Amino acid sequence: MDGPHDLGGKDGFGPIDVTAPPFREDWEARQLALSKNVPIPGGTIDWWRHGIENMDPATYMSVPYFVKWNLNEIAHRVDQGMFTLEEAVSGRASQPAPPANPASMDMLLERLRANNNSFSRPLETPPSFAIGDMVVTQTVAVPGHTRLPAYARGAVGRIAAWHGGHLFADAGAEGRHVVEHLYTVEFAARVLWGAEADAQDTVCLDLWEPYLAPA
Amino acid sequence: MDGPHDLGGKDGFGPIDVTAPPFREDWEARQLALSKNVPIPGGTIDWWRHGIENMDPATYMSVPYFVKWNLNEIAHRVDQGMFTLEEAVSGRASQPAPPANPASMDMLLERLRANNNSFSRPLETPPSFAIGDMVVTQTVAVPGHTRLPAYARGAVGRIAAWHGGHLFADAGAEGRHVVEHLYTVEFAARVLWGAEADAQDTVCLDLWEPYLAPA
Amino acid sequence: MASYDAKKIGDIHRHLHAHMPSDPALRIKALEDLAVERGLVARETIDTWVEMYAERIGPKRGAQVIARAWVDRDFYDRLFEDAGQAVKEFGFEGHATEHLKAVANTATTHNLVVCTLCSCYPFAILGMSPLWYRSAAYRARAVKDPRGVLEEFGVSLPEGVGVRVWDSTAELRYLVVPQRPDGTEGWGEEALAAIITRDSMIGTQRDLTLEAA
Amino acid sequence: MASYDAKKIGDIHRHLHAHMPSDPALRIKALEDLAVERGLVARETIDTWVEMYAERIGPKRGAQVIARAWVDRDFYDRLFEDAGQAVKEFGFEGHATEHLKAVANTATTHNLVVCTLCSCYPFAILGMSPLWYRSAAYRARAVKDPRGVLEEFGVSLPEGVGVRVWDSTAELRYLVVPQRPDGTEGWGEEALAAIITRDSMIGTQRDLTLEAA
Repeated sequence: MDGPHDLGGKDGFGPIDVTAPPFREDWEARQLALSKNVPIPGGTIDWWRHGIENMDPATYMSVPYFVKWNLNEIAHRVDQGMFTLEEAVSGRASQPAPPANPASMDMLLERLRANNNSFSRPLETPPSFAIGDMVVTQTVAVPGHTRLPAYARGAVGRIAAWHGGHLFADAGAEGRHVVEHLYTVEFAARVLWGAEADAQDTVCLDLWEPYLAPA
Repeated sequence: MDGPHDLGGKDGFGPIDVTAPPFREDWEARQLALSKNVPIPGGTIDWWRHGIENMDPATYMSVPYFVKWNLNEIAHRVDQGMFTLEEAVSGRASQPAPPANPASMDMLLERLRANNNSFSRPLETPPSFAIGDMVVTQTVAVPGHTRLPAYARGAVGRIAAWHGGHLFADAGAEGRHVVEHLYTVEFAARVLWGAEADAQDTVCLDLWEPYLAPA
Repeated sequence: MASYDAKKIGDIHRHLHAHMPSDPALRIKALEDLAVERGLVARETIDTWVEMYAERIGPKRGAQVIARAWVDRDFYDRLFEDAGQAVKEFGFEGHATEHLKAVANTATTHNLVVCTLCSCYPFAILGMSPLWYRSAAYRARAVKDPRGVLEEFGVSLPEGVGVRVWDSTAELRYLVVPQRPDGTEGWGEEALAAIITRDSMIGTQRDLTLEAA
Repeated sequence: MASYDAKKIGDIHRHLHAHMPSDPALRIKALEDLAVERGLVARETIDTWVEMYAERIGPKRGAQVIARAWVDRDFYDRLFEDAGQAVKEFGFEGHATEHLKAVANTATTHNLVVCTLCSCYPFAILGMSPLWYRSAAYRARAVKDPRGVLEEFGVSLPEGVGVRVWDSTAELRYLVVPQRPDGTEGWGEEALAAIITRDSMIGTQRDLTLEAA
């Protein structure tokens, strides 16, 4: 989808606040902690991302980062029937449950370590491209979730690395388990941005095989 | 520029409020009246548009339409040195002037009629394309103002009409007076949006010759 | 002198948005007060202009033009030859009509008008655009999903009808000429004009009814 | 069960944003209160996690890894062979490190990391990302105008240095390995780790100084 999240190369944003810290407000760190510690029964990482992508674009552009997380964590739990809309809006449980047991620092450190999920999967079919091959990316946006940014559509680049089979994001956002070859593709900046770009510069993206065709 | 204004084909906006009237609030109509009746000494229509395009994208996406006009009318008058930033923010003149004379309804109706500006200009050089020719549009965004939307970049279409020489928007936004041939170019919807689109549908855009190359 | 400096105008925009009162009504009032105090416009002129747009300028103008084209074949030809000139026969020329182009719906084509890059509209002939025409949703969707948009307006196209979307990217402006409905044979211009709606001239309505708009 | 229905999740988002209190702090509190009342998490767990991110997880982890690579050639090779495995030697694996890839700055290449589509970041090795990394401005500009971005961070590249921007579009995450500065010959891992900054591991800093970060 051509959503508001697809920001690469978009203009008009002005200067970067280069001194900004990770957190400015207590609620930001608490939202991160909630996201990592309130269980969510189902879904995939890309379906989670697709939830954020489907926020109203005006909301996406104007609310703080961790408010997007907050809205999305709630939205997914409502989608799964875990919370009702009324509970979410009021912050009050319709049926309270016995309190959860607190986790210790050691347990949380262990939980963090266990969070290193692998997205690599075996794949029988050989890769269609070899390192050094020139490829061209899809020209048209797909209707759903995709990880090919708009700025890299219809562009010719070079296969810089091959990572074997990885779970395919586009399918993951639909709850389907599909494995595709993943590559790093390097694009000359001038191919993407025209003559304004520096001839020495390149942009590397990690792209699945269905995004690519021989150039 | 790839600004927030370039909305064609972007996803995630949800349903349209099909019953919305022209104005909901008094201040909307008053802003329209201010835009049309407070003189602005210089500039071009495309420099005016480029001002709106250079609003912060979050502001562009979240404020009402006539607030964008309001900000832009003020911004351009500040840019020209007609208002100071302090005057604009406070709404108070640092040096009041004698009041303007009210205009009658007849004068305003006459003013509206006189507002039918022509953008057509003579052009010695013959057009490069004839009706029926296939053309391909520029693939890369230009840094400044342009009227080739992102969704129609790098697309093949057919010349459907030729309108002679018109003032070129991209140059107008830089205060330059340049005349270029203007065409209506018709694109099959499937060329722009892929197989999801209806094979019968087309999209027509009015595009200047510098946007186009032979297909 | 205009600076034609994109960075400068962007910085001014950022400053204004950060420092002006957040209530839109107060923002517009600030500009009006300043312009009046500076003697650039009289408050009565603003009142009169608002009255003009409410009472004198509006889609009834476009409807009159189309009604005449339905009954007068010569005018029909002039309208499709150069609509910007044709509307001058009514004195309706003005803001954004000089390069007006009429596009006709037929049994196999439906026309839909949008401006994806801003909100261009033939103001002097149709009045102020409806809010939805200026909405991000309409601007984004009309070019990519015209059939979905039309459905939200209650329009389902018969089989065999293609949509032609007009994105107003230059200074041409578009006026959709809807099909004259059956049952209006012999009607005069005034009666015909009364059934022509604003939405039908933008293309978000296809079939006119015999009741006054 | 997740619905995997984009329209449904968009409608829920719209409802929530329209009906929840506008103050961000109250929004986060509403989720926390609800989760606690429902017995899904203990409030103390949230407190402890916040403490963990403040004190235990952060760029000092990445700095330790890079310092070792500077002094231990075998570890250097393992890091560039598979950084996700290499960080396990420190017990630093976790959120978004399994497919970690180290990329080295050289005399002719400068690396810069971004995620244009969301804000992917190797959290367990660098801690929470700085706000600017998640900002629309950085995400938009890093790929198109990396030299302009670097200038705002005070970095001007010497002639002959090309920028390689890494847009984190899949589950690989990138760790920039800065150049070891002159004057650190013979330093131990701890002293070296102390001068390696977070920004140098993202690529918005190029030259390290001999003072502690």
